[in-house]
Amino acid sequence: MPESVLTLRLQARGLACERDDRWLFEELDLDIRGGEIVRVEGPNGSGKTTLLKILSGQLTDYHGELFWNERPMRQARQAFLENLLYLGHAPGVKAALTPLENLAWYQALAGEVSHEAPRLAALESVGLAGFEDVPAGQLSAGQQRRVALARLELTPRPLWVLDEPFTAIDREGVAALEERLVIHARSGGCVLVTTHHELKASQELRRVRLGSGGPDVKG
Amino acid sequence: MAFDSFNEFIAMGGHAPYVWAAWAATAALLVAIVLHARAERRQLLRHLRRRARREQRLGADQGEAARVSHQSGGNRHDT
Amino acid sequence: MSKADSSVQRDAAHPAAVGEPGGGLAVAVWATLKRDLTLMLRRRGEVLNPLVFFALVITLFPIGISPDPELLATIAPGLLWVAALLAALLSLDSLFRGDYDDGSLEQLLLAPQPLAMLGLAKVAVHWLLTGLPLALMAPVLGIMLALPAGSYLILAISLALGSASLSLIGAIGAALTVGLSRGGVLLSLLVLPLYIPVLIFGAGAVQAAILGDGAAAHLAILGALLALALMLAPWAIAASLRISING
Amino acid sequence: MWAFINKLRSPKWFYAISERLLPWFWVAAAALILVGSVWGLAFAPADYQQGNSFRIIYVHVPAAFLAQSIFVSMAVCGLVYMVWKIKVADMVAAMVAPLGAAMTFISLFSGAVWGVPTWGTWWMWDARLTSMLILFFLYLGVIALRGAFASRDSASRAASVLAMVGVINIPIIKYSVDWWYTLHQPATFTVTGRVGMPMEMWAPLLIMVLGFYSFFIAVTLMRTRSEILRRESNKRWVRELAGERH
Repeated sequence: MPESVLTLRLQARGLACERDDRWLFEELDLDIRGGEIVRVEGPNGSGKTTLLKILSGQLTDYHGELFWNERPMRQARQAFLENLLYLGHAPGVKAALTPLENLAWYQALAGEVSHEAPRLAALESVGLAGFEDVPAGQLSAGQQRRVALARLELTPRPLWVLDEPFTAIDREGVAALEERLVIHARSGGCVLVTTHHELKASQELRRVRLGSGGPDVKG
Repeated sequence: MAFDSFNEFIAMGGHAPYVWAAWAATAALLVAIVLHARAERRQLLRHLRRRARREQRLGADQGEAARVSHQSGGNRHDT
Repeated sequence: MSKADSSVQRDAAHPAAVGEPGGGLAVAVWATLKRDLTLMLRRRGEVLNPLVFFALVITLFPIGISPDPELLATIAPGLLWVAALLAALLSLDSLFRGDYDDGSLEQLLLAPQPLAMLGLAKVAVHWLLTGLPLALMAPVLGIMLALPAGSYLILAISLALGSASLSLIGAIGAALTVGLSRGGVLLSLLVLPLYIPVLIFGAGAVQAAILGDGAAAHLAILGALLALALMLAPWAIAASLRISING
Repeated sequence: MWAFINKLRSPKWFYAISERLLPWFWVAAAALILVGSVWGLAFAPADYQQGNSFRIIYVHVPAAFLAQSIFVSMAVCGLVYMVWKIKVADMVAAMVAPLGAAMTFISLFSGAVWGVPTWGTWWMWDARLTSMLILFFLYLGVIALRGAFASRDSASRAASVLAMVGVINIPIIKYSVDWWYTLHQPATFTVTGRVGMPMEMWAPLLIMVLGFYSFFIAVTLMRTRSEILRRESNKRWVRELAGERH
């Protein structure tokens, strides 16, 4: 294993989240390293999305501690965000902009000056070649989701946090994405994912279960 | 004493409607605030006490069973 | 594929290598400006609506009050300012709503850039496409209200300066209500009381110019209000957006 | 200092300590308001210009003071809640907002009534009344915003931010309205706040102001105690408390 894997580590100690006096989860300990695909499981309303929002740094009103590469999240936030790619429920694709323009904004948002070539390549890799200049509003829901997924290729980030990424994608797309997740993990990256779709078992896959009986971590 | 008689006091030198209207409205609002706070507290305590009684009836084990009974049976027993 | 994979490892080893700090912020702010401008210019109706509203409201007053030029001239500064203020308020609700609905707002929050600055870029676009056109249009409507000569330039300048403050203050309200399904009316309730100082000094500037007192002091105060809003509002906007995204 | 802040974190501690303080504030409020009212209504001399209508000052000014102070206290509570995540601070902020709106209303109403003998009209765009009216709208905004959220945590945060934004704006609004008023001022005198008020006039005013503050603290403590029970109703100590009092 290359040395770089050691530097990717997301830890949670005693993580608990209370929303309006209801505990979504309590005493959750996580230690996520490069090379892993972590699937967060649980019934509806068990706090999967909330956990992903906490682990991606969007929600800050949690109890417990988070560490990024051994440093407390509060101090390491900037470095953490520079290594994170988060895809939420909504794809974050502007209907009035073309896929190319959408990607250009995301690339610039990361602070990178870039040219069109990597964006074209990213769109091609998700099967959207030929749709580069069509306003995203005219694309199907699955194609819009693919525009969002193109960001996985566009901005190389080691930590992926994906909330229901398989929504609206066809079978071939699902297979390709699933394969992509495994490749990302094998090359030292890390994937945190929620999905109703059953992932193929692989040695990289780990499960974290949330539910009424409290969190239950399996290796 | 700024007034010679009680009638003069009530008359307020001809400004009676204004002075008494302002004072009465203020007094009424302050009293209403106190009454509301009291009613709110009483209602809340009554609700909590009723719940406590219900939980005692439901089981000798007050801890976990009580919480479950409240969460699942709140509506059923509230009527 | 292989190209992307090799860069993953590089970035994992040197997390700081992604995006140069400093230069990255300028790139992100510029791209956000450009994106929002493009978006608004693709929906020109939304840009024109506040302007048409402004003209319509100004048309209502002579009809509702009196066509007498003398009477109109005395109330013109206030009317123009109030109508422009309401027109600017009209487009405020959509400032963050589109981004909230399609998920871009989450991405904005997670960009490795200060959210306050990205929010400021969005507010700047709002001002460029609402406040500034209103300021340029106001003198034309001033003619229709028999606004005395010599105050037209001050009217435009005071509106341009003041509407920037209005956009900044209003954006706080828009950020607070973006997570609410029916935030529009609430937004006006929150924001209008906060608009009053700007209205007082804005309309006061035009008034002073008419009286020949010189409007420099008023414009200076409007500038000071804008400076204060520029310093404080972006942080309030950022905090409000973080609250709304959790709602 | 830290120990104190940490104690404040516990609603239970607040509940216990406020129980001991509450009677004192009720007694102080009742006594001060009673003495101030009798003194102000019956014993203070009439004003040489306004006659007895000036006695409205003894409700108008304390309410106006309180209206402004409550907004500031609401913003401070919001800040404490946002920075230290002390829930009691948010409960206090939620409870004082309607009280502040009520005080603003009293001061507006008494000011309008006072306007009839003084100006001959129910409403005058006097600087103070105008500022008060704007303050009233600010209160309504905070209350409406808190009510608009489905999640109480988000509502609390949003209301805190708005209260802080409002409190920064209040002095700006106040000064700009004062300035606007001097510019457009019609030839009348302002009703309150003249210099050189004799002791027999301002002493009862001071007593009334203190009485209103005590009243505010007493009502706030009482309602916050209710709010604590409501929000913590599933905690063990509240259950035990309810169980004891059969």
